[in-house]
Amino acid sequence: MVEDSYDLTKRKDERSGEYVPEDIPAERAADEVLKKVPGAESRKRKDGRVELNVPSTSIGSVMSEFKRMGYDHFVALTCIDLIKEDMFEMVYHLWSYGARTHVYVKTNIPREDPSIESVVEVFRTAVTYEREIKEMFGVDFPGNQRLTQFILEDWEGPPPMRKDFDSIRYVQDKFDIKVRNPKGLPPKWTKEGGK
Amino acid sequence: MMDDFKVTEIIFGPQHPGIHGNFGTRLELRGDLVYRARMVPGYLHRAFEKLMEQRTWMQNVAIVPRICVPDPDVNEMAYSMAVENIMGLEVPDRANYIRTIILELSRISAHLMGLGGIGGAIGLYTLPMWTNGDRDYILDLFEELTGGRVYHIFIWPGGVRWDIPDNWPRKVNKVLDHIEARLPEYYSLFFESKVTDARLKGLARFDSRWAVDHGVTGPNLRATGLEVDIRRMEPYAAYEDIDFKVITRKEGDGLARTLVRWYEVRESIRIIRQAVEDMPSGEIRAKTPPPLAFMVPPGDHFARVESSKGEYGYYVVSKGGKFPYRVHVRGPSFTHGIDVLEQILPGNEISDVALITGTLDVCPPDIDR
Amino acid sequence: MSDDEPKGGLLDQNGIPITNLPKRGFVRRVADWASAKSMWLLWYCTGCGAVELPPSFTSRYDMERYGIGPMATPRQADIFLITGYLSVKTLKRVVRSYEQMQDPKYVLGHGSCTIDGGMYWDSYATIKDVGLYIPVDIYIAGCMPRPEAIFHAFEKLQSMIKAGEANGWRRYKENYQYYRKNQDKVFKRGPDWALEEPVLK
Amino acid sequence: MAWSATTWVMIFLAPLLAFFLGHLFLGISRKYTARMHRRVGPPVVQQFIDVMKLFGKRESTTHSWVQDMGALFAVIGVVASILFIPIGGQAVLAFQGDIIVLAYLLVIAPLGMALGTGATGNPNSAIGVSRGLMLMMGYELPFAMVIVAVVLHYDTASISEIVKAQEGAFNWAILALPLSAIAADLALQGMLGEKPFDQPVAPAEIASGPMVEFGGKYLGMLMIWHAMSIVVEAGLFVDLFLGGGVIFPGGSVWALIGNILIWSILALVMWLISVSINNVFGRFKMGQALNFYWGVPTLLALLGLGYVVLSNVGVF
Repeated sequence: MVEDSYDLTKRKDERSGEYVPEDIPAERAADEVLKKVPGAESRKRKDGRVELNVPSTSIGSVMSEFKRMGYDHFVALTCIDLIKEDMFEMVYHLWSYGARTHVYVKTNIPREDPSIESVVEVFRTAVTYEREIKEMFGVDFPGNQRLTQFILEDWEGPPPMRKDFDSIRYVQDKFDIKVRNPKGLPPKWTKEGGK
Repeated sequence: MMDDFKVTEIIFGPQHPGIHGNFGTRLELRGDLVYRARMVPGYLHRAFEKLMEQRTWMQNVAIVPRICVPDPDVNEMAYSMAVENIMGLEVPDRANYIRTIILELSRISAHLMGLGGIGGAIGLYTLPMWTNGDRDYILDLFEELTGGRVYHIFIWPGGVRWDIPDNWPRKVNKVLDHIEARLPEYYSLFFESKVTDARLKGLARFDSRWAVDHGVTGPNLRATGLEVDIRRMEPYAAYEDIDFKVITRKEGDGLARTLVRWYEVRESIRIIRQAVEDMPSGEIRAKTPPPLAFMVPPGDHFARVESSKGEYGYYVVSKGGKFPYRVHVRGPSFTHGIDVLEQILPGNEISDVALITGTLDVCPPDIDR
Repeated sequence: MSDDEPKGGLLDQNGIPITNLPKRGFVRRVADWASAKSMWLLWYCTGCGAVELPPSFTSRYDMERYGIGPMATPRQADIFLITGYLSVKTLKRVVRSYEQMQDPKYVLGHGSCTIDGGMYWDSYATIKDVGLYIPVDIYIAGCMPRPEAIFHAFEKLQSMIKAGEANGWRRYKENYQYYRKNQDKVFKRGPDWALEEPVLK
Repeated sequence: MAWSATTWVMIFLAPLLAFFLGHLFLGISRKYTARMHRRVGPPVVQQFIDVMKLFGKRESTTHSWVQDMGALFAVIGVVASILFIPIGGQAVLAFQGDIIVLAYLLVIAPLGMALGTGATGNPNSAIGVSRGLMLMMGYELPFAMVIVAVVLHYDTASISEIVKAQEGAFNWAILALPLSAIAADLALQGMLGEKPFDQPVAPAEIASGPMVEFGGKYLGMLMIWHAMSIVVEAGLFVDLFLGGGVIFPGGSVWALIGNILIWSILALVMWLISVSINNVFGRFKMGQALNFYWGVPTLLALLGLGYVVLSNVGVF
């Protein structure tokens, strides 16, 4: 990964102009995206928000569509390890300051050498989220220049946030501390978290 | 001109008086100017999200406030809101009012500490002495209500753990009067001095377009002129029926961010007074299953709270059962502390690095969790 | 118990012998009295307990009454406050700062996380017992000890220094191999760490 | 030339007095600052205990003998300059031109210390040293003009004679040369290294600048240097503008002790004024500090100098 350098002169002047959020409600935005993206379906959730399931290949176009319609606050990117379905579920959270609504964009990627196209070109905010998920889950994001080491240092083990990484066994052999109440949390439960 | 200076690399490391908390920066300097900055987080990483998957729903209430130290109640609130939404719990009104009071008290204490930090960064040690000294009275209020000075473990899914003692509102008003009387002194000490203008005016200025693109939220975004506040956009607790003003400034530089925080302390005092005054009576907890058998049906929800640093979000995923399946904490400093700082620091002097981090109010545990 | 286990005598909780200084002359006694009355903290907020330090420095509790104040760099500092848990990454910087400090130096462990990992007993990123890596003179109980507890620890440390019992720095130098073995198990030392083997002067 | 008895006494008394007064002033100012912070603050003798502790340290790491020299230079420089300061009207060495020598000696200590910090190789101390020298350029300009103005006004280049010339109730130099006095006080703020001009040792920016690598005995020496330089610089201002504290005429021992007492009190007042400014102001950036110093203080010093020249020529 080549580190992108920051040119001092460019940064000063290229941003100007007032920020005016348009207000397109979530349902209409979701319908417009459905028209453009084949294989996507949307669902109205219990808490009144819209949720989209899109194929992982079309994530870039979905993001730029939403940004065009005023959803330009990239809230967060979450990666959920569905170990039973052998999949990673990537959830992109978007928020529109105009429409004041939250949208979940969900997509699934396989668990073996997971990789999904980076959305840094559309949302600059995603660069740090992708960097953390690369380190914690091992998901690769081609197109993101900043996937360098983030939180862990000298870490040889597998990506620690995966469900199959048992932190209690790791603690016992690395810090040679006998876990004082092993019966407290039977390993069967800690391996997959809640069933 | 910039290239003929010798490039010195300084590790503005975790052990540095200018750094608030445990957070490192690799700076490449040309003379006194920062040419390139690389943030080195990770010193406070305790893997909360992994630990939360190994603890029951109620055990998490105890570990959750340990994430962000200056503003702990925000975590409890966001976690509880997410769980309540998945379970479909209806929080009674009185609990909502108590929650609002706690959140605003926590905001005042975090802002007072933040202002003190900015004063310390430019060498005005009188300001942190005053602000932290007055902040302690708020910690006394928390200690009397919840038993703990910093970590309260008081807001939990369904409401709050017990009712407020009778003379507590009177004490709250007494402390608020004291702080309200002290605020003009902070103003005259800090904001009316020429040195502060010289140091803060035009420091690390960005406009609202750039801020939204880089995920800036909270007081830092409001300082650029955009009137956005989660308490107004997506009201929670009792903010619907409390009238308050969303503070914004136009300039978007260090001085504007600090002023927004100073005015927000005054605004929070108004909010708390209204909440204490028309506090309804009634239940303080919704009907929830007993803590040991606390089962949450499958579902997921992203709950967000306006913390003193910005938008604080909890994305909780439950597959049913006694443990949460996945909890993702979206701390406000996750964007302020890494990408925003790395873009803003180049071009400033080394004497401004600690000050810019202070005006953005970066809280390192939000990044590492 | 391999050969580089600590030598005999009174042991602390990790089996490190607590050795008292040999007979102290008048000058050393006065120096200990002075270092008890003017203790300088290293300005390094290593963990979550550091949020109780601002109230201790500032107007309400005012640590400076005891002559205690924060100093900027390890060279100038005497006391190292391990405020709360230590992640592995922080431990590497803590050990490096500790070795840069001048003797006599004292370490205070804040909170239950320094004793046995506390609330993060099952976290892969935090160490479970500071005493294995650097010698700790006083542990303060509490999941973030309050300022009163911190001041009680300072008074206890002052009396220990005056009595000549606070010699964690001496234990570090005498049992350096023991500490070094534990440290190398947890983190790798960088090539530019100049200090090979601290010598007890 | 044979030295009189008082000179022999003053040779030993002046440095000890400076050492004692310097740490006493620091103790008082720490208590004074604490009161402004609304807190109790350390005991007044805290500064003595700090120095005792630093010299009681078992280990004092040094990177090279140049660092030792730096610390030694600092202390030697300040002890040398105390010999030229009339304390209570009585200076150890007094000759024509000693004010010029003193202006030199005041620069030796910071330069020596800069030499020492350069040897430590810590980038923070390198930046601190360059800031210290830049700041010195800032305040030396108005201060030099003030010295020239005072010398021209009393047309003598010896501080002792300047002090003698100010005897009597109402002819302190501060009344005769008010503009130069104000410029000198602004320069004093930079010489003492008090905010808004303490960029060289800014902890939040460069981790206490030059003192980064100084520990144990070496830090003790630097603290002695800092304490004694306060007495030297405040004392110099008292001698130049406040009549050198000479209230009781006559050469008796009691008069000397009385004058020394007055001189110390006046120096303490000057120090507390600069500490008061220190407590309510932040810290300028380096560029802003120089812009300030080459602005108002230099203008005031120029006006003071102009007034003196014109009054000599006879216009006033």
